[in-house]
Amino acid sequence: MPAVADSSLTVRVVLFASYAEGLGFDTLDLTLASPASVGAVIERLRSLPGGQQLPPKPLCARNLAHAGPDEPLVDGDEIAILPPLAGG
Amino acid sequence: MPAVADSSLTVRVVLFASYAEGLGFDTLDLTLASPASVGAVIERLRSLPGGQQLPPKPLCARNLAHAGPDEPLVDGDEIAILPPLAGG
Amino acid sequence: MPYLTDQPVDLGSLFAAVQSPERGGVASFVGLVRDHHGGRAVLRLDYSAYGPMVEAECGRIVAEAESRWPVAVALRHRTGSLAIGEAAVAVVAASAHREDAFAACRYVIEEVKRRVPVWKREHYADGTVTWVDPTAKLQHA
Amino acid sequence: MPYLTDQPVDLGSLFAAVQSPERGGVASFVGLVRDHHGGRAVLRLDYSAYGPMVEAECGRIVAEAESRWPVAVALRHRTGSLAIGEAAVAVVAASAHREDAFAACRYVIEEVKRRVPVWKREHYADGTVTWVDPTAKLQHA
Repeated sequence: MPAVADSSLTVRVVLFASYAEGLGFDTLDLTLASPASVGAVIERLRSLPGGQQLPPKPLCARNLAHAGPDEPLVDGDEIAILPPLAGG
Repeated sequence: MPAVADSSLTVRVVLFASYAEGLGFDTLDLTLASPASVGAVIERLRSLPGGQQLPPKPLCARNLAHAGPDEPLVDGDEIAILPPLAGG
Repeated sequence: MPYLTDQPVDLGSLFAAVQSPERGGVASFVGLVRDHHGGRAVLRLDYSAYGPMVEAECGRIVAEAESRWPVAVALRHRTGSLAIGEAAVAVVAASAHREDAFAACRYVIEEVKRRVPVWKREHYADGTVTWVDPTAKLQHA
Repeated sequence: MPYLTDQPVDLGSLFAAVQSPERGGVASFVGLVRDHHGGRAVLRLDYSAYGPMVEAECGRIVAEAESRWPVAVALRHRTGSLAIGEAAVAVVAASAHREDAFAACRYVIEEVKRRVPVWKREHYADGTVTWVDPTAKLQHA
């Protein structure tokens, strides 16, 4: 009986600009089996209606800092999926 | 009887900042045997009272453009002797 | 003062924030909304931003510049609807040495473009509206 | 507009002179009177200049920058008596590409320092007054 089998975590997903338009929402609370990484959020979003417009490896941020797909999630994290940046 | 022997030219010499203070004047009309170059102006100035404070090769300008000591003079030129520049 | 603002960027107040009697060189960069992009006439731009991350990332960039060079840096990025010619971003770097001021100013604007989560939607003269994707083609500003 | 002025340098008017809807990047440099020099406290500075040559040489420098990069450049240098913190020189370069704006701005300030006939007399806190000679020792601004 592995200790992590029945544990889960919930993260707040935030979308912006073209991604928010494509998926039709800008925030979503997502519950995933623990442990999970940023990449698991992408996978789940891409399985949603309109989710195929997300690239397989979009720019992501975890708790307001850029994060790669392997970065592990902690319950309560804010995970942002960022369209190509166009500031300046 | 060389053609240039008795010809001469007059230039207006202008001095600035520490050089004007050292020599005690800021303009001087100087008549030199022709042909002559910017270097001849320096030589003459260095022979004047206080002139030894001028370096042998100060920064010079001829008619508002930087000029080296070998640049030839034309009657009516304005020759400026420039202390080390300190703009900006 | 927050890095992100929906009000016109006041360069004078950014200068005032970094000037001091021992910093004699002040380098700045201002990015303005241009009237064309990819050969198309642009009427105006809407900027949107991930506000809390803009604050966090701009803070990191400024801290990096101020630790790498002996400078004081001020930075401001606009959000909201901007007309042609309005300032979208401004960086001011002050130092005792102009080389450091230039280097820090350049670093900050490059990092802002690379790292700060801001997006812009361009309104073209032909009536179309597009989210700008700098990765889709070569683009300068 | 002359390059040399005995009035406070107005950065806004220099920006206005070079901004245009197709030039989205504006780099600038402002040199301010510092409160120290060579370890001595400075109270104020008197700038003097060879006015007609300042105009000619600044014109050449700006023309060089504008022919070397696709930029518009504005330049102003103060003369007369300046207090600590006042702007002694300001350069603004605007371009469609920020790399060009930075390069031109940097070129102009370096050439101004190297070529423009301006001198400064520093008034120190200890009562002495000296013509500044940047060739006499290492000096930055």
